[in-house]
Amino acid sequence: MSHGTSHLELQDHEKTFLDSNELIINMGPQHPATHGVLRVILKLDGEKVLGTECVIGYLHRGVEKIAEHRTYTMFNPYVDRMDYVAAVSNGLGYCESVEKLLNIQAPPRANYIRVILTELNRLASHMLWLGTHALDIGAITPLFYTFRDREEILKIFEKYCGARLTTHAFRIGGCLYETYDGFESDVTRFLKFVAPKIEEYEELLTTNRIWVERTKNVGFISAADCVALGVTGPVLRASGVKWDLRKAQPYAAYSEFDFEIPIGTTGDTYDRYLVRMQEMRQSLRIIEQAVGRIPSGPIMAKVPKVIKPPAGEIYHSIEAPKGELGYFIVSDGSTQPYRIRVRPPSFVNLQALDQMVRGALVADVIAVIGTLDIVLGEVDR
Amino acid sequence: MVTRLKGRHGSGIREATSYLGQNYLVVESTLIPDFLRMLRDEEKFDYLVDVTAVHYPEREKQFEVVWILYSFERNERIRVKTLVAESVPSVFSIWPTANWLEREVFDMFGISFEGHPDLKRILLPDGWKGYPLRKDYGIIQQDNEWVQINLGIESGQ
Amino acid sequence: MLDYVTSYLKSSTTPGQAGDVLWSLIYILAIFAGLSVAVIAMNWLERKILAHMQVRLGPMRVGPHGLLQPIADAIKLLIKEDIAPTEADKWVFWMAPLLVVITAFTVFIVVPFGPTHAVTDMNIGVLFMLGVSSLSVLGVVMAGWASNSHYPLMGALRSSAQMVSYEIAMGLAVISAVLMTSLGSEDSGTLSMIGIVQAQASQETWFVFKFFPLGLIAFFIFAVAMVAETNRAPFDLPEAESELTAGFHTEYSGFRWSLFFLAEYSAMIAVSSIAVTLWLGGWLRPFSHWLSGDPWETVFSLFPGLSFLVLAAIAVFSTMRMPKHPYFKIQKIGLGVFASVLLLIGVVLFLPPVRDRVQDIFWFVAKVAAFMYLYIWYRGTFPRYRFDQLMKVGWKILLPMGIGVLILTAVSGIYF
Amino acid sequence: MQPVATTFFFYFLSGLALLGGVLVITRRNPVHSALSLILTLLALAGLYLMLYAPFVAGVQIILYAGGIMVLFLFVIMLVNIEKAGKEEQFNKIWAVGLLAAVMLGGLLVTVFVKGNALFPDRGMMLPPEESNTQAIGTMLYGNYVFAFEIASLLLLVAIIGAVVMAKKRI
Repeated sequence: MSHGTSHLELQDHEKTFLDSNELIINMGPQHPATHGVLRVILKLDGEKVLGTECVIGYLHRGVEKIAEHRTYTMFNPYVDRMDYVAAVSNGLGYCESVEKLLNIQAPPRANYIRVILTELNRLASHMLWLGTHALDIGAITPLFYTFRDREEILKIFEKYCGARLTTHAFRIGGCLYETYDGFESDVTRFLKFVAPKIEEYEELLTTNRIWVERTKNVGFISAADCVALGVTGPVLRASGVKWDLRKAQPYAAYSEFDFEIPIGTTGDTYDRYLVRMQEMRQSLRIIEQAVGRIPSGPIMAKVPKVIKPPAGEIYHSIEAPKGELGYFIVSDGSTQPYRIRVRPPSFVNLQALDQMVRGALVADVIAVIGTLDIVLGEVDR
Repeated sequence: MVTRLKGRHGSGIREATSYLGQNYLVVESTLIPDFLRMLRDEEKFDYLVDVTAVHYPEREKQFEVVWILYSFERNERIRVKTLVAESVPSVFSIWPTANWLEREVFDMFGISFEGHPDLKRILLPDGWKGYPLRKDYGIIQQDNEWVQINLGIESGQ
Repeated sequence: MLDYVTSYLKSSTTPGQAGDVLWSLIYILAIFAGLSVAVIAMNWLERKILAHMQVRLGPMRVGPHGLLQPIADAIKLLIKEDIAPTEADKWVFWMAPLLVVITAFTVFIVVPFGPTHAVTDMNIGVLFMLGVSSLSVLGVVMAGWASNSHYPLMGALRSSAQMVSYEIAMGLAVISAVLMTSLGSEDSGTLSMIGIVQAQASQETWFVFKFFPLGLIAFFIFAVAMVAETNRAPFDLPEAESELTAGFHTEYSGFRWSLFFLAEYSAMIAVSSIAVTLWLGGWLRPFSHWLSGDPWETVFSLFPGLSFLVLAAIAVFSTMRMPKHPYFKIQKIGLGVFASVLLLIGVVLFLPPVRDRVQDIFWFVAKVAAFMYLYIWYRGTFPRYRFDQLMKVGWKILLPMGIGVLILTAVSGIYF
Repeated sequence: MQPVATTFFFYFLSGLALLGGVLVITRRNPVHSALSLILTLLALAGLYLMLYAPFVAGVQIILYAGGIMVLFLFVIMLVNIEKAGKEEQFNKIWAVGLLAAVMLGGLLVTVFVKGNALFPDRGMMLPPEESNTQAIGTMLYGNYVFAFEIASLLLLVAIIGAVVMAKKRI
């Protein structure tokens, strides 16, 4: 959070009698299109963006500090509060990291449940992204459609673990809850329900001329720039890099499923839109395969009563809906982690905003913020 | 790979081990920007995943700065660590992504990165005193003065 | 006295032309009241229709099916604190909404709801409407500038550029329709709103079908330009919510904001009236030449009453569907009363003297209502254009099309 | 149509036009000046209407009040007004301004005094109200077609000039 000088302040020699050239505009922290409390300072020439500066930290809660004062088990619910629209993914990443540190394996049944819930969560996250992104660009209707369908996912979460948003569904070593009766049929029913709905979203937007004009060739970023800026997730894939941690370094039970990594070609906003739409279909495929063959067996590995990992450190990352979500955990052999570092995808991806909108128009800034799919809870932690 | 690196940098690489299947190198802080540049250019670790730090107050050089690297080509991660007292060269010129990551480390630990273009606080307000992720910073501690001046309340707790 | 009042009913001209001050005043008041009611109804309808397009219910709490919601909103807006930014230019800030409202209402002086149902008929009617409605952009610009804030200023800049650009395409489309008025056997060209409709009556076709597809293209250009002119989706850039928070009226609140709201909706009705008058035959009923003759006249004159009966039937049906719970008793009674009011209006509209005088107004209003539905539909369907794309559509597509249509219409007028 | 209260409206509109004109040159804030100018233009439109020239009145509103003045405001809004007020005005050519004013005043007085002699009342025929627009069209494309085309050429040159000047920056 920066209250002082910004490099975007007008220099004295830039101020002229006709101050029609540069305009500094403050977008946010209270702005309908910044998805929370993001503040973007824009330097404009008319409507053209000359530069941006993101001011973040309004939602900083010191998650990493809190972690050092909680036991490994107690910290688990906190991670749900980072990317709150994809809480299940956060939980999965954390639990797997600690399991790795303890050198234990979650049982296969737990892994299947984890995959199903995480993919459902990816769907929910992408749906929320689609609705808000379309709303930012001015199409108000898709928002209500996606929220209607996201509701069905949240209902499944609620039935499974009692919570809808910050689920805290997994525990270190597996899952706490056995699937409820009818879980599989609920999920199957949902799959049947949602497949045509995704077609419906595409019908509303994919060939809509205004939508195409607003998103094609907007917010372009090349694969090389993505790598240099550490941008991951759908944004990287839309630039043509076929890289998905679920395939590259499979975790949970992902190695057992057949799915594809959709990639884009140009790396503009429209490509990112198409990639995410395809990802939603791939998620459906994964869930469909997983739900048919959930193995029987225990859902919890043998975990010591008091979790006390040996001294050492670990970095483990998963493919969250937004990109690579990593946990770097340093243990000193006590019950509390010595240091936990969360590698947040939204934070790193947001850094690319400046490069993506330079030279574009104000309206494009909104489109690009939307297409980066950031959650401020995760950016600020 | 490790032997190759050791051959070139000799004693600069203090330690090269693997724990739970993950590799890491501990190197002298004097090697820092060049060694990382070499890792990117020659060993194809082209993606800087994260920059972070760990605080060990009892040590002489109290911070351990960690760079987590990934190579798309090899599908392999490596962690490079170094011990520093309070400043370390910036890798912004190698990976632009280090910009915000280093700012966050500076914000939380007070480690200054030499050569960083715009090193200032990122998550906390500019005028804030103290570096929260240091071990000597209490969990409910805060900059009361800042809170009183800027928010007009006695305490944020 | 009574003679004086009834004398007009038999007159064949508008009160303005007859120089009849009393009736002019009555007409002005009636239009003012009718317009206010229309805006309120439009507010409710927009929410309801949009809601149903978006799989939700819309207002349901204030009154049965939210019927009283616009009234509740109006009261809320009236008693809200009226905030003016400290750095604002108070005088201009105060003038802007007034100017917008005045221009939005003034254009209705020449809107012909029927051959005699207009306050007056000017021989520059169309020009007057375009001119006065083009003044409303001044109010927008004043509002944006006077707020002394960045977002309103950008909204004002966008809207002034947008409105001036689309006015040109709009004007060209209008001229091609005006050209058509001179093509009848006994017509000479006219700019008068009533004259234009009469020309369509005497040429036995609506201008939208004239020289097919030239009339249709001109109508299409106008239909696009009028959406841009009124700052509605997908051309709502001056108030683009997700970009400029609320554009030029970001700093307005309470009553002054509601004036902008009122002006926006009456401007929508005004430009729709122009479109209806110029291309869709104004007050003429559909098929007035194919299905003419006595039985058809009677059949078509029954439509106003029938439509109200249908509305009443819907209201009755909703009343029956209300839950049986005593909690809904008041709502049920309210909806029942509403249904019976609609029924009463419907029955009154069947009385022959009323029927004859009202059917012109009915057809005009029905056509305008279709445009209003289109406005809502656009809003529910389209994303927003970006500013440069908007300009591209205006200058590179609509303007050349307008010029082409104008030339082709002139050529067709000479040779066919 | 019977004219209603002609004298009253003449003085009312003239008063408005004059008031607007005075405000244009006395306001320090350019936006206020521009708005006053719009008032003057609207009052003039009213006066045209009283002269049975409704078409000219309509065009006056569309072009001047609705079009040109909007562009004026557009430009003025982009100027930082607070700073513009403090800026030293460098083109204070009082003498020339005074001279122009005196000459214009002299002309007005001359016309007022010798009015009838200069413009003899030839029993000017007002075109019938109905065909006012047509009459203007016939005149523009008949008698005055050359002047009309010259004017449009002039505007074309102005447009090209504006484009060239604006393009320089891009």
